[in-house]
Amino acid sequence: MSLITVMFYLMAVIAIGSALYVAASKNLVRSVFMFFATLFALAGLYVLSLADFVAVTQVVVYVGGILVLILFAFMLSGRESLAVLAQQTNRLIAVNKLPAMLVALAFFGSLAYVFFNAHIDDAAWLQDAVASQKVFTPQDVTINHLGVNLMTTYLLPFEVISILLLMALVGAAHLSRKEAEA
Amino acid sequence: MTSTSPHIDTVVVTCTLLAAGLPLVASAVNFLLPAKTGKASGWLSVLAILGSLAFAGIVFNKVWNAGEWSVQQEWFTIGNTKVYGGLLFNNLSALMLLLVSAIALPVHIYSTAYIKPAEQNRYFTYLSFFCFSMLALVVVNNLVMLYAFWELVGFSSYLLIGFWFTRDNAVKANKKAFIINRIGDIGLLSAIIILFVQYHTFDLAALFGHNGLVFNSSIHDGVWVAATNQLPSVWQFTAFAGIFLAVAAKSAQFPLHTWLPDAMEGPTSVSALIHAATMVAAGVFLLCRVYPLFNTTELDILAIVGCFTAFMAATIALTQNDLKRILAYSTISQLGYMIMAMGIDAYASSLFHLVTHAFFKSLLFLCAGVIIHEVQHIKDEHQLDIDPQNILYMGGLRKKMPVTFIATVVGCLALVGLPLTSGYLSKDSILIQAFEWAEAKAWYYKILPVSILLTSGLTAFYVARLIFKVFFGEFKLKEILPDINLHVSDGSLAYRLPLILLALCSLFPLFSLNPFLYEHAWLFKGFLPVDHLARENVYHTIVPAVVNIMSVFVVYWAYAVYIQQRKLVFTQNSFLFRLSYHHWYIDTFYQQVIVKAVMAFSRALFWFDRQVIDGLIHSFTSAGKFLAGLSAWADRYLVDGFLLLITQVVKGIGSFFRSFQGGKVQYYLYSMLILILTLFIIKILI
Amino acid sequence: MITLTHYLLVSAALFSIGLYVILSKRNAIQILIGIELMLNAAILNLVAFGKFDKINNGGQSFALFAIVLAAATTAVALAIVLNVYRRYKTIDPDKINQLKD
Amino acid sequence: MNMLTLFIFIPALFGLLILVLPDNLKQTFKYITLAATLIQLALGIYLYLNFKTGAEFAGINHEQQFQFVQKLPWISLNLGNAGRMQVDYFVGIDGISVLMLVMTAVVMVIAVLASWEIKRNLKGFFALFLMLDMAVAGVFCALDFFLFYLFYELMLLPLYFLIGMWGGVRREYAAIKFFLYTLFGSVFMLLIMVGLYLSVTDPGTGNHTFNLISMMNPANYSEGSVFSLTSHQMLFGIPARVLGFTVIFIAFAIKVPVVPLHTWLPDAHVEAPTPVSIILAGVLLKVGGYGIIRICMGIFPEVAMSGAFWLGLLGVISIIYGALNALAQRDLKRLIAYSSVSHMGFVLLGLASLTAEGVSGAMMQMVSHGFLSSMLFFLVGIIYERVHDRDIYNFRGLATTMPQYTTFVMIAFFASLGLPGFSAFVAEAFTLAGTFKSELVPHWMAVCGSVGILLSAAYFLWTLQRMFFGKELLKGGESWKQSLTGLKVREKLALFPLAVLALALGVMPSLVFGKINDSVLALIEFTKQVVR
Repeated sequence: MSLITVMFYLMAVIAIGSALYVAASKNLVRSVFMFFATLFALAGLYVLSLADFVAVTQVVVYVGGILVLILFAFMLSGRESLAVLAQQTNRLIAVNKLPAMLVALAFFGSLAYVFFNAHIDDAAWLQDAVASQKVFTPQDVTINHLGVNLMTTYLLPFEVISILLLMALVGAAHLSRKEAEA
Repeated sequence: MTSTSPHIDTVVVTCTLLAAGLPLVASAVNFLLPAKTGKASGWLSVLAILGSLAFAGIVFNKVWNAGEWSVQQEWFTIGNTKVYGGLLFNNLSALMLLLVSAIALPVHIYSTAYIKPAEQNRYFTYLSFFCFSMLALVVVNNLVMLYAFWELVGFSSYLLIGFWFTRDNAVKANKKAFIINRIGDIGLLSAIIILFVQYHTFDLAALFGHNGLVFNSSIHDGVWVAATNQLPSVWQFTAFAGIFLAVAAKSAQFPLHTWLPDAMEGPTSVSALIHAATMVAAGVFLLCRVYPLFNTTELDILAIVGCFTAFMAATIALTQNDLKRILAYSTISQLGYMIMAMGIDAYASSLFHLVTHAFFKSLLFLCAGVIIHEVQHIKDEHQLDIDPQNILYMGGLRKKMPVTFIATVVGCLALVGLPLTSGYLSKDSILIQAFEWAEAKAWYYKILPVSILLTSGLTAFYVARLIFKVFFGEFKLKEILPDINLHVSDGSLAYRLPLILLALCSLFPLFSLNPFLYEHAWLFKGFLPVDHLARENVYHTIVPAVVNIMSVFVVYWAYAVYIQQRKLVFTQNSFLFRLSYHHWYIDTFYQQVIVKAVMAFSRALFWFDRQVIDGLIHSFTSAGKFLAGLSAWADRYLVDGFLLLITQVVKGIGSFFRSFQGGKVQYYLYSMLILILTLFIIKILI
Repeated sequence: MITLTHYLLVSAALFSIGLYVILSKRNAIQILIGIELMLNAAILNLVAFGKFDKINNGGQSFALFAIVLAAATTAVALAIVLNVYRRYKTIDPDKINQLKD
Repeated sequence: MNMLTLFIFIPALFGLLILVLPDNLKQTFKYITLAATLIQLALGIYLYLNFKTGAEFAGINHEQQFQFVQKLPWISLNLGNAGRMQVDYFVGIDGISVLMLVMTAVVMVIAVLASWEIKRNLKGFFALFLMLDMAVAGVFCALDFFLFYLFYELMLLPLYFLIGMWGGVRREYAAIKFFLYTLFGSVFMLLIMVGLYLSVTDPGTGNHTFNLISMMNPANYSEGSVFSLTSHQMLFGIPARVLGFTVIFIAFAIKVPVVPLHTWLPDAHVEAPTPVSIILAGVLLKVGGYGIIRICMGIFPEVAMSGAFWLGLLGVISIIYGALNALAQRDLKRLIAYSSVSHMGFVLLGLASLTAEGVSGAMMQMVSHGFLSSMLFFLVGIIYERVHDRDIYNFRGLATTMPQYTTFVMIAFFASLGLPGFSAFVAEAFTLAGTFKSELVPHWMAVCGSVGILLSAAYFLWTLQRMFFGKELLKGGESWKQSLTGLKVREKLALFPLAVLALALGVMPSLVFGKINDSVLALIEFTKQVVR
C-alpha cells in the first residue's frame, strides 16, 4: 500500500468522520469547528487528486471566509439559537431524525449503486485521456496553465461570476442593514 | 201455550203467574219510585203479597192432590236444544207456593212497622223481589229456570242481609252468604249440566216424574246408562255431589252452614222470612224435586250429613248469647232434621217438618225482632253501649210483653216438639221413621236415630235457656243501671197481628185434627207414597213418649240452672264449652285456612303474572334491546367505522400531502428528495 | 490504487451527510453547513474528474467557480438568516412558515 | 249503496270531516263523532232487523248464503307465470258477524259518550277514534283475507296512538307493549296468509285467491300445495296445517287474550283513557274470538278438532288464572281487566268444545262481555274522572255518597258475575254445558270452568263490600266528597242502555241465539264434514 493510498484513506476518513460529527453534534459551535476539519480534509483530497490550486483556494475561501461568516452569524443570532439546540435530544438516532436518515442513506445507497455499476474507471473518455497523455502527473505545474485557461477559455463564466459576486455583495449588505428607516 | 198434560187449566196458570208476578211488579214499581215514598211502598208490597196469597190459595185448591201437570212455552233455542219456560204443578209446588206467600204476608205486615219509613222503599224493593224469586222458584218446571231463580233468591238474600250497608259486619256477612251460596250454585250448575248432557232435557217432569228419564236410567259396570246418552258412573255421583253442595249451601248444612249465623246481621224480619222459613227451605225443596236421582249410598250420605249438622248446630246453640244466633243455629239444626229425613226416605215427613218449621221459626224470629226492637229503643234512649241482641242483658220481659211472650212460648214448644203443637207432629214423624229406617239395617245405623234423639234433648235445653234468660228473672240491665226506665211493650198492631197469626199456625189444628198422630195430617198424606207402611210397630208409641219425657226433664233442668241458679251445667272454660261457643271453630278454620290460602295463592299468581310472565316478556324485550344495541354498536363502529376509516385514510393522506404544503421548507425538501429517490429506484428497477 | 470510484464514493458519503443535516436540523445555520457539505462533495467530484483534463482544466476551473459562488451564497444566506432572526426571533425553519407577516 | 260498506265507511267519512274542520270548531268534534256512531248504530239496527235467519242463510262456508254482500275487484295484478294476483273488496255477514257489528255499534256510541272527558288535542283523538271504528267494523265484515288483514292491522295504529297519547302515567310503556304484542301475532299471520293464498285457487277463475270462503273448502286447495288437506306437508317438522292453525291462533289468542299471552291487557286497560278502555274491552277482545271462529276454525277445522283439548285447557287456565289474579288486585281498573281475561276464557272454552251449545254460549259471552265490560270501564272512568284515583282501598261507603252510581255498579257487577237474568249467566251456563257435552274436551274442564264463576263472585263482592258499603270513608276527605257528585245525564244515558241490554239479553237470549243459531249449527256441521 503506497503512501498515497494511505493518505487518501486518512483524508477520506477524516472528512467523512468529521462530517458525521457535524451531522450528529448538538453543539453548534463544535459542529462548526468540526466543519473546519472536513474542509481541511477535503483540501487534502484535492491535493491528492493533483489540484493544488483548488486546494489552496478551498482553504482560503472556506476556512478563511465562509467559516468566519458562519461564526459571526451564529454569534449575532444570540442565545435563542443555542436554546433551541439545547432542547434537542442527545441520542444519536432520534426518532424524529429517522426519516431524514433513511432518505440520506437511501440516497447514499443509490449513489453508490450507480457509481459501482457505472464502471466509471473504464469509461471511454477516461481511457482516451489516459492514452492521449491528458492526465495530470504529479510533476506537472498546473497553475500557469490554469490561469491562462481562466482568462481565455473560461473568460465569460469568470466575468459572469464576478458580476454575480458583486450582486451578492450588494444584496448581502442590503439585507444586513439596520431597519431603522424601513 | 203448549201443554204436556191434558189437565190444562188456564185459571191455575194465570193465578200462578199472578201470584209470582205481583211481587215483581211491586218490586219494580218501588225500584222506579223515588226513595221518599216511605210507607206507601210498604203497603204496595203488602198488597202485592196479599194478592199472591190469594192467588196461591186458588192454585192450591185446584192443584192439591190433582196429579202432576205442566205448561211450557219456548224460551229460546240454542243449537238443536229448545229451552222452555214453564210451570210445573204438583202437590209440592202448590204447597210451597202457598207456604211462601203465607209466611211472607205476616212478615210484610210486620216489616211496615219494623223498618224505618225512610228505608222502606229500598227494603220493600228487595223484599218483594225476594218473594218473586222464591215463588217463581217453587213453580218452574225446568232446571235452567230453577237455577236462575235459585240464584236470584240468593241474590235477594244478599241484598237483604246487607240492607244496612253502612254496617261493616252486615256487608261482610252478605258477601260471605253470597259466596258460600255461589259454591252451592256451581254445584247445582254442574249437576244441571250433567243431567242435561245425560238426558238432553231440562224438564223437571220429564226427568224426575213417574217413569221419567231418571227412573229409567241405571248404572251398570261403572257406566251410567240412560236412553239418550251414557257417561261414566262417577258423573252420576258428581251430579249428586253438586246437588248436595247446592242443598248444603242453601239450607246451611255442614260444611257450608257458616253463612247463616252471620246472615243474622240483616233486619230481623228478613231473617224470619228468608233465613228461617223460605230460602233455607229451598234446599230441601230442591231435594224433593230431584229425589229420584239419588241411590241408597247417596241418601245415606244425606242422612249422615243432616244428622251431624242437626247435632252440631244444636250444641253450638247451647252457648250462644246472641238471640238471633241461637235461633239461626236452631234453624240449621232443624234443617238438618229435614235433610236427614230426606236421607232416610222420610220424604213426606221432611216436607211436613219444613212447613211446620217455617211457621214456628219465623214466629220465633219475629218475636226476637220485637224484643230486639225494644231493647234497641232502650239503648238509643240511654245511649248505652250494648248489643241489643245479647240475651244476657235481658230478662223478666214476660210481664211487659205478654203477647210476645206467649207467641215465643208457642214457637218454642213447637220447636221442642211438645204435644198440641205442629212441631210435635212433624218432628216425631221424623224421629219415628228414623228408628224404623235403622231397624232394617246394621246396628251402627242406630247411631243416627239415637243422636237425633239426643239432639232433640239439646234443642229442649237451649230453647228453655232462651226463654228463661229473656222472659224470666229480672231485667239484667236494671241491675247495672238502676235508674233506667223501661217502656217496653208489644208494640203496635203491625207487630202483634203477625205474631198471633203465626202462633196460631204453629198449633196442631192447621195440620191435623188429631194432635198426636202425624199420619193423620193432610199434609203428610199428600206426599205419601202409595206403598207406605201403615202404623204397625212399637216406635210409634215409644218414641213420642220418650221424646216428650226427656224434653220436659231437660226443660226443668234448664229451669234449675237459669232460674234457681244451680250449678248443673259444665263450666265456661271447658273444652266442650269453648268448642260450642266458637261454633266448633269451623268459621275460624275457613277464614284462616281456606280464605287465606286462596288469597295467598291469588297474590302469588299475580306475582307470577307480573314477574314471570311479564318478566319473560321483558326479558324478550331486553334480549331484543340487547340485539338492537349490538347492531347499533356494529352499525356505529363497524359499518360507520369502516366509512370512518376510509375517510380517515383519505384525510390522513390529504393532511400528509397538505403537510408538504405547510410552508415548512424541510418538508418540501423531503418530498423533492423522495420523489427523486423514487424516480431513481424506478429507473434502477426497470 | 486510488481510482476515481473511491473519490466518488467519498463525495457520495459527504453528499448524503449534507443531505441528512439539511433535513434533520432545526437550525438555519446548521442547514447552511449541510449545504456547504453538499457543495463540497460536488467540488470534490469536479476536482477528481479534473485530473483527467490537463489541457482545458475544466474540472479545476469550475471547482474554483463553485468555491467562489459558495462563498457568495453563504454570505447572502447568512444575511437572510440574520434578518429572519430579527423578525421571528428564531432560526428554526419549521417555525418560519409564513410568507407574509 | 251497500249497507255494510256504508256501515264501514261512515266513520271514515266523518273522520275526514273532522280533519278538515278548523280547530276553533273543536267543541263540535265530539258531536260529529257521536253523530257518526249514532248513524252507524242505526245502520246496525237496520242490519239486525233485516237479517234473515234460516238454514239457507247460515253463511259460514257458503258464499251465496251471506247477506248484504258486496264484492268488487280491488287489486288485480298480472304476475305473468305466477298467475293473477287478485284481491277483492268482499264484505258480507252471516250469523256470526251480525251480532258483532251491532255490539260494536253500541259500544262505539258508549265510548263516544265516555270521550267527553278528553280535553287535549280533540281533533287527533276523534279522528283516530273514527279510524278505529272503521277498522273494527271492517274486520267483522271482511270476507277476503287480505281485506281482513288490512283492517286488522289498521286497528293497531289508532289504538297505539290513543293509548300512547291520551293515556295515564305509564302510557308509553303500555302502548308499546300492546303494539308489540299484537304485531308479534299479526306479522306471522301474514306469512300464513300468503301461504294460504298460494295454496288456494278460486274454482271459478283458476287464480290464487284470498277469499276466506274459498279457503274453507278443501277442494280448492291445489294438489301438493303447502296447506293442502290431502298432501300433509311438513314445515319445520310440524304438519303445515297445524303450524298454520297455531300461528293464526296465537295471533288471535293475543287479542282475546289467552293466558299466558295476556299481560298486555292489564297495562293497556289501566293506562288507556276510558273510551279506549271501553273499545279495547268491548270490541277489540272480540276480534280475537271472532277471528278464531272465522279463520282458525273455518280454515283449519280438523286442527281445531284435534287440538280442542289444548284450546279448552287454555280456556280453563285463563278463566281461573284471570279470576285469581283479579282477586289480588287493588286497582279497580286492573281488577276489571283481569276479570276480562277470566270472562274471555269462557269464550275459548266454549269454542274449543265445538258443540252448538258451547259455540253459542261463547258468542253470547262475547256479546255480553262487550256490553258489560263497556259498562264496567265506563263506571271506573266516572270515578276516576272525579277524583283521579281508583285504588279500591282509598274508598269506602260510596253507596252513601253516590247511590245511583252504586246501583249501576251493582248491576254491572252482578251481571258480570253471572247472575241469572243477565246475559252473562246464559252465556256461561251454556258454555259450560257445551263443554261438558263435547266429546273433544274432557268433562272435568266444565267443572273447573265453573270454579271461575265462583271466583268472579268473590272478587266482585269483595270490591263491593270494600269500596261501596260500610261507613263512608274517603282518602281524599272532604274535597273528594265534593268531587264525587251524582251521575250526570250523559253518564246515565250511556249506562242505562247498557244495563237494559244486559238484562234484555239475559231475559230474552233469543235476541242473540235466534240470529246466530243457524250459523252456529252450520259451523258445527261444517267442522264435522271436513274431518269426515
